[in-house]
Parts: sequence; structure tokens; C-alpha cells
Amino acid sequence: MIRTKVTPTTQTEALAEVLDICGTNAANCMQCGKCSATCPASSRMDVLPHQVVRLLQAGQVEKVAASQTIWSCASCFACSARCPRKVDPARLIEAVRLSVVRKAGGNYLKADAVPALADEAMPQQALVSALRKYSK
Amino acid sequence: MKKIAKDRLPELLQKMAEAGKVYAPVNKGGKTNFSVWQPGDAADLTTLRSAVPAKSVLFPQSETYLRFAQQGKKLSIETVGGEADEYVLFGVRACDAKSFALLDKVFLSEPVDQFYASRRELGTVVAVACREPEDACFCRAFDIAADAPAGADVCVWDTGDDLFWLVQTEKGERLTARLAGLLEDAGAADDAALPALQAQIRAQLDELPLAALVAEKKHQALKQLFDDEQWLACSESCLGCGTCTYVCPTCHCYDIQDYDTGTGTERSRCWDSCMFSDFTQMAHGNPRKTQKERFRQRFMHKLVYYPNNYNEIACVGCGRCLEACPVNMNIVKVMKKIGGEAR
Amino acid sequence: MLLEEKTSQEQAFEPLIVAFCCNWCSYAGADLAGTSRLQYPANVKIIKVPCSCRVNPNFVLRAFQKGADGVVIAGCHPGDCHYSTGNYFTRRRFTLLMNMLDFIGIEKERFTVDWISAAEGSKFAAVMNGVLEKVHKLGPNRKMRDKRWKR
Amino acid sequence: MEKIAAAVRERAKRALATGEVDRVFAWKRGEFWYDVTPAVFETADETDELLWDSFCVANLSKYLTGAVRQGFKVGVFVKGCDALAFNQLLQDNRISRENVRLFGLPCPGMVDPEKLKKAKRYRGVRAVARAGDVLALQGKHGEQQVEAPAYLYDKCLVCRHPNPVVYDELLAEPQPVRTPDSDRFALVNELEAMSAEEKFLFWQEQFDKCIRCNACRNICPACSCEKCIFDNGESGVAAKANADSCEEQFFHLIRAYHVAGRCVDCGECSRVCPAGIPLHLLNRKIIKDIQAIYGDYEAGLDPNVPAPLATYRLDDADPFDGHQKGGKK
Amino acid sequence: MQRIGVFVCWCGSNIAGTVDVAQVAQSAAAMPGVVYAKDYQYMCSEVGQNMIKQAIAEHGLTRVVVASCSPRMHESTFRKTAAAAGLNPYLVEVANIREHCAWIHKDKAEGTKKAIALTRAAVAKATLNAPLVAGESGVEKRALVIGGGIAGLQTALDIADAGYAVDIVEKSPSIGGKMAQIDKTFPTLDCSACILTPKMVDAATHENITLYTYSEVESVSGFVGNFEVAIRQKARSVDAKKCSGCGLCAEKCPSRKAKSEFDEGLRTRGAIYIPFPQAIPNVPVIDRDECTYFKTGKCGLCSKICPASAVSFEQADEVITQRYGAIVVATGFDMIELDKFGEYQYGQHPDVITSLEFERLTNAAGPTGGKFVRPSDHKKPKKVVFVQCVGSRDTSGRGKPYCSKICCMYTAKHAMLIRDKYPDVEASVFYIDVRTPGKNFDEFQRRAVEEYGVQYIKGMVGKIFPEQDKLMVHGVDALSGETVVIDADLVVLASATKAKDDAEALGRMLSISTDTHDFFTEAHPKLRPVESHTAGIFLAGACQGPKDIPETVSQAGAAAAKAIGLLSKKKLVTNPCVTTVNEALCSGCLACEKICPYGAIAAKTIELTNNGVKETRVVAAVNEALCQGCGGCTVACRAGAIDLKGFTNRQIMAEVDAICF
Repeated sequence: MIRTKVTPTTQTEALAEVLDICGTNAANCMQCGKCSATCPASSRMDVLPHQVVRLLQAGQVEKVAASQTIWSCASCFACSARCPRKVDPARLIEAVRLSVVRKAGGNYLKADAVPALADEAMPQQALVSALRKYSK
Repeated sequence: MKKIAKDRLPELLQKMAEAGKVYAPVNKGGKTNFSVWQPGDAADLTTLRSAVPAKSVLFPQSETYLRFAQQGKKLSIETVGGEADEYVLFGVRACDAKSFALLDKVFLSEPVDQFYASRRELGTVVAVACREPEDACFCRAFDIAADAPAGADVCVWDTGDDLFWLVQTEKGERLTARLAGLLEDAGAADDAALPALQAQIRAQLDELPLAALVAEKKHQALKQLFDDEQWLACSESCLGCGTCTYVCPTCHCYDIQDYDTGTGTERSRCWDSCMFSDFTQMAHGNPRKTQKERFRQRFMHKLVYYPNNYNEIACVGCGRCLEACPVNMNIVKVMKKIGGEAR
Repeated sequence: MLLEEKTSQEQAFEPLIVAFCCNWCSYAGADLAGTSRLQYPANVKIIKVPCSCRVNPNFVLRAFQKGADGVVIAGCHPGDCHYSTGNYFTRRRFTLLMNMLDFIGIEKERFTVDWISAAEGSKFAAVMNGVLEKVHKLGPNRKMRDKRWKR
Repeated sequence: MEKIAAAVRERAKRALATGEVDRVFAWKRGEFWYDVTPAVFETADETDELLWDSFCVANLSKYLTGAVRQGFKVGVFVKGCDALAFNQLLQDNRISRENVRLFGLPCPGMVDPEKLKKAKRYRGVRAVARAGDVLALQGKHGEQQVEAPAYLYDKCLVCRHPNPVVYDELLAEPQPVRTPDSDRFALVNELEAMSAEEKFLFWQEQFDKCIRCNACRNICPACSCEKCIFDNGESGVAAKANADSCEEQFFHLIRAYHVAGRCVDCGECSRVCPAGIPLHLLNRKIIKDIQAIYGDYEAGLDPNVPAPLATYRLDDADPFDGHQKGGKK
Repeated sequence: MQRIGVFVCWCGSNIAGTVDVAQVAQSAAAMPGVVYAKDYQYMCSEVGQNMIKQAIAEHGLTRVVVASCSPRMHESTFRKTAAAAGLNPYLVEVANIREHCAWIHKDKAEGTKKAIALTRAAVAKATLNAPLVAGESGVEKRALVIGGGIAGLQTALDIADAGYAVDIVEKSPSIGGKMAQIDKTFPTLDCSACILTPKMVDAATHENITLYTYSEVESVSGFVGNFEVAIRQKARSVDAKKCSGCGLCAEKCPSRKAKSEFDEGLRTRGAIYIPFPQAIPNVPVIDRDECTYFKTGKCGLCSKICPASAVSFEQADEVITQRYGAIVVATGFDMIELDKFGEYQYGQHPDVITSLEFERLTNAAGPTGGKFVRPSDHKKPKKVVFVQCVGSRDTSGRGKPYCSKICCMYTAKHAMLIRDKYPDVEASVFYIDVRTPGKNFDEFQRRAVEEYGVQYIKGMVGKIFPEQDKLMVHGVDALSGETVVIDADLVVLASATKAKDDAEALGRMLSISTDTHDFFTEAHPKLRPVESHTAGIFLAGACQGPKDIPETVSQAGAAAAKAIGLLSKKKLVTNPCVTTVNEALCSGCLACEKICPYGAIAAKTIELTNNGVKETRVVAAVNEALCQGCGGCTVACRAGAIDLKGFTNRQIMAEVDAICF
């Protein structure tokens, strides 16, 4: 792997979109790592939550977007609850995930379509989690 | 004699107003006072006395009369105030009409008060006889005829249905001429009805509690009157407010004040009251230090000083001060007490 | 030409806000707003008083008489008064005065009391901007104005 | 009432005769039936003129300031509202309790001659006698009886304290309270509900009638200043003239403000106003606010309880605290 | 008519950039009373000041208006300038056209207009200014130190050594404070007790120092140089004069339920107790809430066995009133409660302790006698995990947003001490940042890492799960990007520091302000760090903000120096902007007296002849030494009989008029 020195452009459009979606401020983070230490799904993440925030601080949304982490996050909000700086990493991750979903084709789900798509096997927890995520 | 149906009074006022301002008694905010009549205003001929006497038209409570400003070393002075156009003062009672004559003596003798003079000259006074004199009235003590007001340009009687209109002066004649279309000639029955109405009014006057009051010039020596023990007794209940002076048709003291407008100065005069602690306040203080002295000043002026100058008592018996004084101390009580006059 | 200019000036409503600021907190807060270069309109003009409790209701009415479109009293936060208790009295006094003004028909929005500490430069600017906005909406104050006073 | 009047005269006579007091402040008969004047009685002989009837509306407490200061021992008759005024003057340090002998008079409400006049009950009356709530109007043409409540002053109809709250001796049986306290604020509530524009127009019309006679101020037991700020040319706010209507507004607002928390709601300001301005509404508005915001306080009830504007509480309502400071609660 | 000079300052381009200063000067020249107006680059410079002096002399100025920066900045400068030119300094007014104008407005026309208005207001006010002369007041040669910790002790000793009497008021039964609880001190690792105890003894034996332990300040009145303080000395229930300090009572007390405050609750104490062996005074105290005798009326054992009959159940609180010239506040700090941090298991698991508890645990005189064992099973731990920033730098509302400043160092100290004594014990430290800006501080922390092998992990602990006799500490190594789990035997939490719970109440009593976290606010963060906003009241130690011992001691010395400076003055010059009563207008209602926070107004009876009638009247009288010039009384006075010099009713109304011009 060749490492090049990267001068991060912190004010990217992609970042603006992400911050717009989640409405939290990544700059509050002081990289204490509490989110990563708290995260129950961290073992399945290639990029730890605090690294997600760091990358976002540096404007490198694409690295987060390409990571496994955004799909591993269970949106349990443990990180957000314990974050000492009100950064709300779960929202940030969710925002990146949303921005990826939107780019994938803009196929917004219509309410009517939900019953047909509903999977009986889907755990209730996931539904509850989704509700918590989307209700600001 | 002319007459007009009472319900056509608004038309009459409207017609008068076409030629200039008309001051008439109008009820505003629950009290009737003389104000510039506007179409839609109902002239109030029922209320016997306006809260503020009609003198407020000839001698407004406050009047700006001078404006001056300094620009560098230049001083610009502008005289304002007074009345510029002819106007009608409608609905004055006999007592108020008489008060004009008393004020004239002060304001029209040299040096003539030009603002008062202009108002006196340009105004046509329409007096109205009193249909129902009240308990506090004592105009008769000063030979004022509530049934036949004197000193006005036109006299009006309210019969209930009609207004009788009797011209008294040339000014009144001119006004009547302007109103020709509205006023009709009174008939013989009317001519007969008038004395009956007047007699009825006089009968009511006879019944009043103060009907027997005699107002005579005080003949005692000035010093003796001045030192009368009763002043203290009378003044002890006086609160020192200026109500009696401000509702009095003959009180005419004023104060002069300057107001900084930010860009110049406005000089105005306003009614003053000898009952106030700061009346005639001078650099050294107030010449009348206690309420007794201030109280004495007011009544000595009315009953002694003014008569000494003009041979008439400066009171018209309108009764306003009797009604308005918060503690019912008034000129009648003083007249009876001072100078040892028997009740 | 001159006349035209004048009328167009009159049309552009330039409110006058008189702000009484206590020396220890709010005046210093206004200083901080200045030091921090926080913008607020020039319509706000400040009078320094030692404490918000020095502000006499007379002054407030006087300002309205002389053409103020809005009046502000700013003092230390209750509990932080330099003189321990001054602003507690301010609070009572002007709670009553505000209600009285409202009772005789002076819009409440024209009279503001706020607590601004020496550290709250941004709050000072925010409060002044807020007052300006409210007064702008109401337009010029004509009530209680002394017509003789020419502004 | 006549029986009580006799007792009143008797008591005054005794107080003067025994040297219990140097002077008695009471009411005196005037020129006609509703003409009653406050008067000072210095000898027992004079007390025959002393009076207690339905027109003894004037408050005598305020006269005490001068007499007490000159070191006289005075006796004074107080109705319910006068007693409140007395306490207020006491709180304001204008009189001293020791030098005053207070004769309490439970008050059945005073009769407003204007109301009789408006009801056309006025003409020809020579005297008015009273038994309970029945008024006997005696005239030249005989007597007619009317119900007193219809002709009482408005202020008496909403009186909360017909019985003196302070006295040395009570000269009659206590009177019942006519109406609940809440009735006092009906007009205030009505005004409050108006728009700013309506409110202003209402007051402007009222204040426009003001002639600055100062009757409201001079009758007011809370306005007991040695020299009123409005009489003091040095103060910068004195104005004798009403050259501009803003001056009356200024005067009345500041006067109401000066008596805030000190007004005993005796209603005298409105009664004496020759222009008929309902000045008491300003005071009642403040009383209402004080009760709502700072809890029950009634001026004149107890001179030892600090007045609302002379005290504060840390947790007072704060209508100005839109945004809290930092993390503090 | 006044002869007013107006001086408009450019402040370089600070003002001149947005305000047309020449036009301001020109407009000012036309204002009523102005006879001279001039603008200049720097009015506060020597040249500028000379310009003012010269103008005063040449133009016979009777008033000076300077339109410049905030009066808070240079008002005193210009007053001195005027005074030097023979003009009373209070005849100077400053129009603030920098902070309130030039710096906040961009439009030059607008800025100029406003600057003119502000100048006009200053001219209008100056016209009515009156020459004022400052009064004088005496200084009570005695200082009060509130708090008997190291800050208070050091302050008291310094002041006492300068020859002034000092009283120390300490809330707890013994002086010593937090430092007495600490085992060793960084960065030298000397024994805390060894350096503190001598100071405690010095204070107790110093002829100029009086100790009031188990006491609290109840009320404070007065002003700089003349405070009057009421001190409530709580009933100790033991007569200190009789007690020999033998400790028999504490030993025999049958009640053993109370947790020792000194040992952070790690052991119990009797209801009658001496907080710690070196306590001063060495007199026990009865905790009446715990004592069986006070609860039930039975027992009384201590009283029976006391050889000196010193136990006195009847003893009552005593209130001592004393006058002071200066007050030093040295009330110290506390640690925050950790109940909001459930993830650390503090309070749930005995082996999760705070750093202060750790201090007691490792102290030779502590509950374990210095044996390093964990609380749960008294076994020696093998792995110890330290967590820093527990509640510090926390904006979430659970903790405090500030850095507690001392935790990095004491955590390094703790880890180092363990590794030094017990090399077999593993010590790990979770940290966010290590902050060691102090003399020998960073070297100290690096020694912990480099010489003692303390494992520093940059990252926080997310949760702790007890598993059998272990505590599974889940954290992250943020640098390597890996999560970490340590099976610890003992977890030590560096909890955040906080202000004392009653700091705000004390602040209110003293009329000194507190910040959003209830730490006392210094008068200026840089230039007046040990003074409060209230003259004569100084701050020392952690009550003003988190501090370590060396910093506390130096601040204590500084506060002492300030206090000594004050006490050494013969007279104090008082603020001349005080209220005065116009007796002719005063009705004596004393509404002013009721609202005066300083008790500066009192009734006075005057006799006068009023129009030949002799009268006695009560009027208000102001004690100018007590009056601080808030002006609250002027509003309470309906008649305007009481007015504030320098801010008279007329002056302020003139300003209103001028601004509304």
C-alpha cells in the first residue's frame, strides 16, 4: 500500500449533505473513543465509530461510505447516550448510510409498499430501532 | 324671536360649523365639556354644567403662544396662539356667560391680553337658559338670571320640543342671518310660552337650598378680614388640590412655562391654581407658605380684592366648586363664615 | 428635492431604541459585543446606569415621550447583581410597569427587560436584534409621544 | 344610623372634655343635605355640629399627618377604608400610632348624590335619613323611601372592609361585606381583553379630560409625599400644563406606579375626579397583578408586612427570562 | 452655562474606520455648552492627554467629554488627566463610540450618526455633572479566611505573619481539607501529611490566628475594610477547653454505623469521633444525627467514661460576630457524584472506586493500614485499570465541560506508586489526552510510562461488566483502532472536580459572583485573578476553579498579599457616587431604607420650624461609607428626595432627551 500525504478538504459537499441529514456537529468530537468502547457491534466494524467521526471531521465521507461499519451499526444508540460531547455518532453513521442509499437510485419506499415487503422474520428490535432512527 | 325644533339641532350646528368652528357641550368619556363640534357629535343641553367651565374656550387651559429658536447668533421668534377666525360658542349657561364679563375686566383692561381679546372678538356666544337648576346653584345671589342669560349674543330656551332663539346683539344678528334657512319665526303662542317657561325656572330657583344666600361685598377693613380667625378653621379641611380653581369660571391665574423642543423653545401659558404649593413660587420660595394662606388668597381674591378693583364679586354661583370639591369645602361656606356675616 | 428626501426618509422607518444597561453586567456585555465585533443595528443607543435598579420608570416613559420606539433595560442575571439584590427589585418593578404599559395600550413588545451578563456579548447582540425586529414589525410608536419634541 | 351618630358625637365630646385628645377629626354638616365637610374639633362645645350620616365619605386619616407632627394627641373617626388608609400612612411613617386615638365606625356604604340625581330622586330633597339599607329622602313634599344599595358609591358596592381593620374602639356593630372580592376586577378584566389600540384609545379619551387639578393625588392616602415630584420644578417631570396629552398619561401612570403596592383601593381618586376618570382602574390593575404574581397582599391590612415593591423573593416570577444563563437552573 | 470641551478619539482606525471623527467633532462643537471640540488619533496617549489638559487651561473648560472607547477602559485615565489640569475628575464624561458604535456598525454614515448621538448624550449629562469628592473610611485590621484547607491555611499564615489578626472558619471539625486525605503529592511524591501537618500546627499555634472549626459563615454585611460577619460555631458537644484529646470516647462509642468522611466512606467511625489522627483541633465531635443519646436519650457512654468530663450534650450553637477588613474565600472543591455514569458500575461494584478513595486505600493510615487490597474481598489486585476524564470535558450534561486539571497527574502518580511498590501488578490508564503542563509534570508522567511500565491507552472505557471476581473493562485503543477488553481486579475512576454545593449560596451572602459551574468568578481572568468583583473579598484555591496544590498555594499567597495590602492601609477612599437625601423633600417613609442592600440608610429625626410652627420630622440619612451607589433607593423614593451623585435623575433624563434628539 502506498500512503500519500493527504491534506483533507474538510468542507466537501458530501460532508455537508451528511451533516445536513443528521444535524449533529462532528467537530464537537475530541476523539475519546468512548463510542467505540461502548459499541456492541464494534467487533464487526472495519472502521470504529470514533474513526468514523474522525474521517467525517476530515471530510472523507467516501471512506466511511465504503466501510462495512455503516451496515454493521445496529442503531442501538449506546454511543450517542454515552458520548460526552453530544456528537451522536449513531446519527452520523445513519446519515452516511442514508446518503449512500439515496445515491443508489433514489428509490424511496412508499408507505403502501411496506406491508408487501414486510418480513415476518424481521426482528421487532429492528423495527423499533428504525423508528428511533427516523424520529428526530 | 326665532325657533327651531329641538331634533334639528344637529342641522343647526352643522350649518354653523360650515362658516367656522363651533364650540358646544359634548359628552366625551362620560363628561360633558365644551369642545369643537364635529359632525356626529351630540350637543348636550341636558347636563346643567360642563365639568370645565366655558371659560376654557376663551382662555384655554394651556396655550402655546411663542416659539423661538436660536441658530448660531440668530434668534427667530414667532408669535402663535389666540384665535384667527370667527367661531361660535354654543350652549353657554347664564353663569358662564356672566363669567365672561368678569374675565373681560381683567383681560381686556390694559395691558390687553391679545389672545383673550382675539377670542372674545371673533366668538359669537349663544347662551342657553337653565331648565333645571340644581341644589348647588346660587347664581341668583349675584343677580344672574338663569332664566334669561345676559351677556350673550343669542339666547336660547329649551322648551322640550323646540329651541327658542332670541337675538341679543348685532353679532347674534349676523349669526342668525346665516342660519336663516333653518330658524323659523316664532309664533304668538311661543311668545306667550316663553315668559311662562321663565317663570317656571324662577320658581325652581326659589326652591333651591341656597336661594336665600346674599352675596354682599365685604365691608370690613382689609386687615380685619385678612386676619379673620375663620380662615384657619375653613382651610383645615382643604386638601390643596386645584379642583375649585380649575372648575371655576372666574379664576383666571396662569403660569408661564418654557418647553425645550430639542430644536427650539415653545412658550406656553396654562391655568394655575393659588391652592397649589408652588403657586407664585419665586427664587426665595413661596410667599404663601401654608394652605391657610393659599386658601385665604383664593377667597380674598374672589370676595375682596376683585370687588375692590371692579366693584363686583368674582363669583357667578355656578356651583361647580360645591360639587367638585373632594371634601365639600366651598365659597358658600366661606362667604358665610368670613367677616362675621350671619347665616 | 429636499422635501422628497425627507419623505423618503420618513418612509424608511428607523426605530430608536433606548437601552439602559447596568455598568457591571450588561454594559460590559455590550462592550464585549463590540470587542467581538458582533453586529447589531445602530438604532440601539445605550445609557449607562450603575445597576438596573437605578432605572426609574420615569426614564422609560420619558424615552417613549421623546420618541423612543422601544426601551430596553438590561441588568445582571438575578442572583448575580453586583449590588446583591438590585435586580430583584428591578424584576418586580418592571414586571408591574410592563403590565401597566400593556394595560394602557403600549404594546408589550416595545418594552424589554433582559438579563445579560458581562460574558454574554452574543446575547446582548441577539437581544438587541430581537428588539429591533419586534419594534420594526410594530412600526413607529406614536403613543405617549410628546408632539412638541421634534426629532 | 342616627343612633350611632349620637354615640359618635358623645364620644368626641368626652374625648375632648376629658383631655384624652387635643383635637378630634370628624365630619361637619354643610349647606345642604349631601354637603358634609371634614372638620377639626378642638373643644367639647363644638361637637354638636359633628355628624355621622350617609355622606361622610371623605377620609379623615390623611389630615392626621400635620397634626401628629405638631405633637398633638388626636382622635379620629375611621370607616373601613379610612382604617386601611391609616395603616398605609403608618407604614409610610407619616403618622405615629401612639398619638392617635382611633374610633372605628363600621360603614354601611356611602351614598352617591350623583346617583340620586341621575335617578331623578334628587329634586327637592332636604335631608336623608337612613336605617340599615333603607334611605328616607325627606323633602318639602314628604318622604320617600328607597333602597340604599342602588345609590351607594360604586366603590362602596365592592368594599372588602366595611369594618375598620384597626381601631382603639369600635362605635357600632360590624357590617357585612356586600360582594365577593373578585367583583372588584371585572372592569380591569374587560380592559385587559381589549387590543392595544382599543386600550390606548380608551385611556386617551379618559386622560384627555384630565385638568391636572391634582384632586386624585391630594385625596390619596398613599400620596403623602412632603412634596410631590410633579410639584417640584427641580425634578424635571413637573408639569402644570397639559400642553401635550402625553403629560397626563405620564402623570397618571407614574402616580399609579408610585402607589403600586400601597394603594388601599379606597376608590377616592375616582370619586373626587371632577373629570370622571376611572383612575382606580389603574390601581386595581396593579393590585390584581400583585396578587397574581406575588401572592396575597393587601395594602393597609398590616403595616408591618413589607410592601411588594419594598421586598423580593429569589424565586419571584421572571417574565423577562426568555433564555436561561449557561447551565444554571 | 458650562464651557464644555469635546475630545473625539480615532483610536487609530478602530473608531476612525467606521466613524467620521471629524464630523463628530464638528457636530459636537454646535452642541449646547460646547466651546471646544477636537479629534485626535489616540486621546489616551500622552500627547492626547496633554491636548486635553491644554484645552482645559486655554479655554477655561468646566466640563470634559471624551468620545472614545468604553469608559470601563479609559474613564479613569481621562479623569486623572482632568484632575492633573485642575478640574474635578468627576466632571469628565466618556461617550463610548468604540465598543458601542464603531466596532459593531459597518456603515460609516450610520456609525457617525450614532457616535454624534452618543456624544450628545455625554455632553448633556456632563452639563449636569457636579464636582464630587471621594470620602474616606477606616480599615478593620483583621482578616477572615473562609475554608481551612491548604489554600486557607497558607493565606492565613501569610496574613498572620504580616502581623494582622486572622480568623479561619472551617466547616468540618478539623482543618486540613482535601490535602489531608491525600497520600502522596505529585510530582515529587512526598508524603502529603508530612508537609501539611506542620502548616496545620503553625496555624493552630500562631498568635495572630484564631480557628473556628465546625463553623460556618452565617451572614455578611458591610463593605471593604468594614465587613461584619456572623459565624455560627456548631455545637461540638465536647468542651474543647476540658478535652485532652485522649480519644477514649471515640474508641468506646458503641455506634459504629457512620461512614468516615475522611476515609471517603471506606470505613466507619463512631458517633463521637476525631476525623483523623492529626486533626486540629484534636477534640472529638458528636455527630448528633448518629448518636444514640441524641436519638433516643439513652447511652451517654462517652460522657461517663470521659476522664475530663468534657462531653457536653447540652452545648448549643454559638454565633460569633466579628468585624473584618478583608475576606479571603478558600472553600475548595468536591468531586462530582457518579450516579449518572452507570456504565462504570460505580456504587454497584465495590471494586470500582474513585481516585480519592484510592488515596485513602493506599495510605498507611488508611482503612487498610496501607495494605493494597481491593474492597470487595480484601485480596491484592493483579490488574488495575484507571479511567480518566470521568465526567470531565463532558458537555452532555452528565459531567462538567471543563478539564479538572489534576487528574492526569494524580492518575500517573497512582499508577506509578502501584508499579513501584508492587511490580507484579499491571496498571493501565485510559485517557483522552494527557495534559501535563507544569514544572516537572510531563517528565513525571513519562516516567510512569517509560520507567514504571504503566500502560497508557488513548481511548475511553465504554462499559464495565463484572464477571466472576473480575471486572471486564471494555475500552478502545483509538490509536490502533482496536477495541480492548481488560479483566481488571480494581478500577479507579478519576471523577471530575466541582465547586462546593453551597458555593453559590455563599457567593450570594458575600455578594460575589459565581460562574455557570458555581466556581467563584475572579475580577479579571488575567489581571485580577485572586480578587472577586467585590472589593475586599479575595479568592484562593480550587473554589475559583480546578487547581493543584502548588497552584493553590501560590494563589493563596497572592490572595494574602492582596489582603495584606488592603489591611495595611490607614484609610480607604470611598466611591463618591453615593446617594444623598434632600431633607426638604424627604417624607421619611423610608422606602429607601427597606431596599438598601448595605444598610446604608437610616432614619434621622430633624427639628425644623415650618412657617413658625415647630415640627419634628423623620427623614432618611445616608451613611456614605456604606453606600455603594447602586441607586435602587432613588427609584423607591417617589418624591425624588434621594438621588445618586454621578447618576442623578436629571442627568439620566438629560441623556434620554439627548439620545432621542
